[in-house]
Amino acid sequence: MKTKKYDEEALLLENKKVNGKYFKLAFRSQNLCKKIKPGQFLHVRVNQGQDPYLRRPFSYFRVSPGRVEILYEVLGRGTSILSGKKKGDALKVMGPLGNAFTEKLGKKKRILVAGGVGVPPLVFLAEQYPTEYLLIGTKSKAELLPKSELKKVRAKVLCTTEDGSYGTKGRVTLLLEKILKDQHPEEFFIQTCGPKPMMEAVITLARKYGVDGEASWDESMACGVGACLGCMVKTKDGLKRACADGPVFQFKDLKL
Amino acid sequence: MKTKKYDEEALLLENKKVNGKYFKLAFRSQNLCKKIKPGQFLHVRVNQGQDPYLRRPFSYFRVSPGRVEILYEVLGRGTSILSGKKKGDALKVMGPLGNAFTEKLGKKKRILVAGGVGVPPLVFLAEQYPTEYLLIGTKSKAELLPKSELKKVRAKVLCTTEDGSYGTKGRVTLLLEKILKDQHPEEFFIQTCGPKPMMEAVITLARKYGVDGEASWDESMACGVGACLGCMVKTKDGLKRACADGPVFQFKDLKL
Amino acid sequence: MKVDLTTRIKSLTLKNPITVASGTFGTTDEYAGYVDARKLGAIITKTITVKARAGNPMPRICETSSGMLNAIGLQNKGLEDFIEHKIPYFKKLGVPLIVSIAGESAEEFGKLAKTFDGMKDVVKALEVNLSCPNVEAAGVGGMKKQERIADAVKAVRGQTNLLAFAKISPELGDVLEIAGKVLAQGMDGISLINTLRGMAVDLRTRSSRIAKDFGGLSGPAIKPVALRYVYQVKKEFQVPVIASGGISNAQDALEFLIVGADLLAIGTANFVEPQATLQILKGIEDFCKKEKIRGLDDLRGSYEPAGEKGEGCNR
Amino acid sequence: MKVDLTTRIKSLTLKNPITVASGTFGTTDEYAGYVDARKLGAIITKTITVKARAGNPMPRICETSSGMLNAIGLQNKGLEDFIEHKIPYFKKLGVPLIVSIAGESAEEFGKLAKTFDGMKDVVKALEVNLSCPNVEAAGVGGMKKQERIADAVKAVRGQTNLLAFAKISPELGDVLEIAGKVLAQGMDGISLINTLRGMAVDLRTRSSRIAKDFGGLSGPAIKPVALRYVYQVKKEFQVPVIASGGISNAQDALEFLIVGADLLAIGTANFVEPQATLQILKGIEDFCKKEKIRGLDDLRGSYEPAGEKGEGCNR
Ligand SMILES: Cc1cc2nc3c(=O)[nH]c(=O)nc-3n(C[C@H](O)[C@H](O)[C@H](O)COP(=O)(O)OP(=O)(O)OC[C@H]3O[C@@H](n4cnc5c(N)ncnc54)[C@H](O)[C@@H]3O)c2cc1C
Ligand SMILES: Cc1cc2nc3c(=O)[nH]c(=O)nc-3n(C[C@H](O)[C@H](O)[C@H](O)COP(=O)(O)OP(=O)(O)OC[C@H]3O[C@@H](n4cnc5c(N)ncnc54)[C@H](O)[C@@H]3O)c2cc1C
Ligand SMILES: Cc1cc2nc3c(=O)[nH]c(=O)nc-3n(C[C@H](O)[C@H](O)[C@H](O)COP(=O)(O)O)c2cc1C
Ligand SMILES: Cc1cc2nc3c(=O)[nH]c(=O)nc-3n(C[C@H](O)[C@H](O)[C@H](O)COP(=O)(O)O)c2cc1C
Ligand code: FES
Ligand code: FES
Repeated sequence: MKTKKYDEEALLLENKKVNGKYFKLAFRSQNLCKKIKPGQFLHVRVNQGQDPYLRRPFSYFRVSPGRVEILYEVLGRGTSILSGKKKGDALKVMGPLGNAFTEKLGKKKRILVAGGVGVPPLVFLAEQYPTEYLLIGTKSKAELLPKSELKKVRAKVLCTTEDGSYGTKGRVTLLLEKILKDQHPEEFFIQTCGPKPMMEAVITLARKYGVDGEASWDESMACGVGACLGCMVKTKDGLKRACADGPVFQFKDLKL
Repeated sequence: MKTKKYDEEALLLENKKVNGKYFKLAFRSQNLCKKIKPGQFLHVRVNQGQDPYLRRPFSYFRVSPGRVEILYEVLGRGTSILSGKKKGDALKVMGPLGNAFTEKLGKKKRILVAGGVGVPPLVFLAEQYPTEYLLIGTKSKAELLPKSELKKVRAKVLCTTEDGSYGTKGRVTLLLEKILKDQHPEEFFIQTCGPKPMMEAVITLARKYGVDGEASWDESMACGVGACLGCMVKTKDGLKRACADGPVFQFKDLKL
Repeated sequence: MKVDLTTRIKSLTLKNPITVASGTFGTTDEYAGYVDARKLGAIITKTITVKARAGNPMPRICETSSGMLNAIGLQNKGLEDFIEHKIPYFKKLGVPLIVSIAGESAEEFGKLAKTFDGMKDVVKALEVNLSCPNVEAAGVGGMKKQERIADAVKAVRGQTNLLAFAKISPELGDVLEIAGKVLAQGMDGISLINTLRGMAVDLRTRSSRIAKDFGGLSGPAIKPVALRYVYQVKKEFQVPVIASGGISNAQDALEFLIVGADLLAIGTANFVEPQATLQILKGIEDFCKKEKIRGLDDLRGSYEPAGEKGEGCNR
Repeated sequence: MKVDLTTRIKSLTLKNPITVASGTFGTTDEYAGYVDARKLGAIITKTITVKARAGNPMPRICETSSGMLNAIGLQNKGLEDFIEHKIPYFKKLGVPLIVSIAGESAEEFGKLAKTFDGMKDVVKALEVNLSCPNVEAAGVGGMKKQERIADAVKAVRGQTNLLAFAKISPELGDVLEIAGKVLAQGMDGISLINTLRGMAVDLRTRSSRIAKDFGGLSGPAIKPVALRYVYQVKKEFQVPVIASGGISNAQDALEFLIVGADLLAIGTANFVEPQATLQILKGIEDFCKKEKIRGLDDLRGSYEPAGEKGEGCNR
């Protein structure tokens, strides 16, 4: 028996810029906040009418009874239209969709490696479950989450920016490799979400150091429910649907 | 030398419901308010993006320095989207477009016959120029303009509603025929705008009583400037473009 | 007032005209969380091929104005898996099933037809997908295409008396000509219009936004074209027609009914509104009530032709 | 950095690739209040016929998803009026003029060509509109159509050495086949894709929303289809191509350039944004600056084909 699904006209509670690139959107829903696990996502109709035509997928960022938050970067047409929505507007949202990150890691220590639009689900995870490290890589200071959005995170938060405008200069994988090199890799479990090149680099490192982990493999989506076969991911047991079989896949299952 | 044309991103100043069916929309513009004659219209992009795709034509309802008003009925997709726009939104508006109603009628007395979406330009005309009668026909009380919107009109305002919920029950042409019958038709000049069946009835009466007049012949429009040939009107000198050669045509020129 | 939505297609009687377009409703229960599929008049499956197909590389889809391009590549697990894992689900569900089939050869078309002929308790009709590798393989030119279409259709007809619809798209050639031929070869009806071939370019990479140069354009963008072909085919041949092409709301659905469509296959709209099918069904019912239309057959095909006014050219 | 937008089409050199699609920019100065037409690379006229045409009855247009249907019916005042009243305007304007012509017979095509051959000071090229009464008259079937196309094209070529583009639409038949033929018969280039035939129904009247059953679908809705045909024709024949079909912004325009379009004809977009042409021109320039592209020829045709990945079928 599948978990119950909803498609609601949700009331927008807030939609505000949190930094140079990101908006935080909150809407009211009695249903879409129930039994949510970090890594699951929502499929949002960013506009009424037919422009844009398809929905856009966004990870759960935070939930509280009756309230759901997403955090999104304005990347193109859909997200820029979404950023124009105001408190009181109605938004069609379906979910909860997809699988989730592993929550209990037993003895293993959690390292989260986040980049770009992959930050929200991992922050959500770090707020809910004991986490050793949250590594965040962004292009520049502009994409960095404000401290206020990270204060609930109980973990060592380390940042890299490609231009060095904040934290360590360079790729987030620098930090990851340092940690894996200096400590006992086998004690860690990596969970990552972000641009594909970043995740690929993370997985390469994980394999190099013999660390297990999982990645939220985001693909552009049409249906979001496993019906269109538009979001396939190559795994060792063949093609899987990012929206329905994923978005979270084990490193060892992913065929890169 | 044509009058200067503008296509502006205008700031919406207000957009409020004035009765069961109509909204009054005001926007700011330093240019679109200049040298405007009643009967001219604006071509409005009711939404950013491509839904709906084409602009929608609306008559000038009122102008004051820096401010333009239109009055519109929510009839379909475009106008319902327009009715959702809020103060502060930007709206692409082009104009002024089309010809205008004859303003100076010499010795003749002005009778205005308005119906449905034809009311705004005639109220505009009645506010600017001496008018004997303003006859307004609507389906019911719900479509009737509130008194507040008519108080600047210096004319005898008579209303009919098809369901009798206000004023005389029946068609507006009842009132017109009564006036023409009881008085000296040759002293009058009729100016009309509204649903085609109404204007056809008006013209038939005018011919019966030998009265001159003109009608604002609205057709669905694409370009609004005379380029697409989508809005043609049959006249005795062949097809004319409602948007560029009209919308106002002399009764005697119209071929019905 | 009760509206009778019953839709009769030759031997087949459906409780309403709403179905789902092949490949847009998953393989079994993907939409179960949103739609009670038992309320549908029928279900059309994703196209089934004899052997499993991995389909095309990623990316396979991209959005366009009022529509999308897709190059899925008929990914499916093949005939055996379908019979073993999907048929039982649909048998249990109890909704009339229309199986979409495609072969890489006439023989395969025949084999698929023969197989489903033996499952008449579940399978009520076949949709013969002629926009498929066999017919559309690169370099298959006009004449050859026509031949392969004929062979496929004959192969199917030779193996089953199941109600069979040929699914054709304008990309195959002259729609009326092809429809005429496949009907002459024993097809019971036509399914229109599949997708139009389109393209979208990524300015950054200067290559296609999907992994193939072309994809199938679907969604509201193609609706006027679909409506026109459905009308033309219906007018020319008066045979059962399954309509698909941008049907996204009750207004669209009613337009297709008015020009004569028998079944309305909702496709891409499912991706945008998971409950599109049932919303459209309700919209049709509401319209009929408002207009005092007791049965769909009073509406279907009630189109008033424009007649030969004007000077011919439509541009 | 200065971007060189110069566009060369055989003997013809234009200052940029932006032009207007026939029938969408008026007959002379309709857009003068919004656009300085002298900034355009060229102007394509509304289609001119020998005799004046009243066109189709009203209504002639209706809106559809991301587009519109039109059935104008080639309304125009005829050849004489054009020469007397329009040519002088364009002569004064000084923008390279491409005259769109359509005949009701091969003879008329010839006459039109001959006439404009004598006006090379103003008229720089012809666009031979093959989607016209002569070719599309009701009941003109496949073969016959091909014949008439051939006759029209030959008649034009026989009367002038002006640069001549055949304007063809998928509605005429197999685009690549037709393009091949008209090029063999001496056309210098191809203009694509005109409109797709579509339909829209008014639920109230149960008849077409325009006065004809069908209209030509234009606008962003058809852009993916147009882009694909422009790419295919360019790839197959490497001849000059005038592209039209939903070009509404710089992104669209750049996509068409990347697949090889020589001229970009802005059509329906003018109705929505009267300054669309110049906005697009600026957008192209800005893109080239950002991407350090010195001349358009470095961008034009730079498309990276997807190659034969995957399993063929595009559905
Ligand atoms: C399961 C899942 C969860 C997601 N969670 C979030 C989130 O929490 N916050 C957030 O900001 N974004 C998230 N995304 C990405 C988000 O869906 C896209 O950024 C969005 O759809 C872009 O839409 P657009 O119209 O603005 O951009 P488009 O015009 O569609 O594309 C603009 C740019 O965004 C890129 N893009 C499009 N789709 C994706 C995608 N699926 N993943 C990455 N890049 C994409 C395009 O390649 C293009 O470069 C998620 C995506 C998936 C699949
Ligand atoms: C010169 C001119 C001036 C106008 N001035 C006004 C005005 O001041 N206030 C106002 O409310 N409306 C006015 N209209 C009508 C207005 O343009 C239409 O009501 C509007 O375009 C409908 O758009 P829609 O998308 O809401 O409806 P659509 O979905 O486009 O159509 C809904 C209904 O409205 C009808 N309709 C569409 N276009 C017109 C039209 N041009 N005239 C009458 N009915 C139409 C359709 O036939 C349909 O029945 C004017 C029209 C013209 C041509
Ligand atoms: C993602 C996707 C997958 C499709 N797969 C198939 C298929 O397997 N077989 C088929 O005959 N048609 C397939 N189609 C075409 C649809 O069945 C339908 O005919 C077409 O999309 C037009 O309808 P629409 O505009 O409502 O989507 C597919 C369409 C889409 C968008
Ligand atoms: C109102 C209208 C009138 C048109 N008239 C003509 C015409 O006279 N001759 C012609 O060859 N094409 C004509 N066309 C087609 C356009 O030139 C263009 O090829 C087509 O609209 C596709 O481009 P678009 O989507 O940018 O509009 C017309 C199109 C429209 C919308
Ligand atoms: S988005 Fe449709 S299957 Fe994943
Ligand atoms: S609306 Fe285009 S000519 Fe009038």
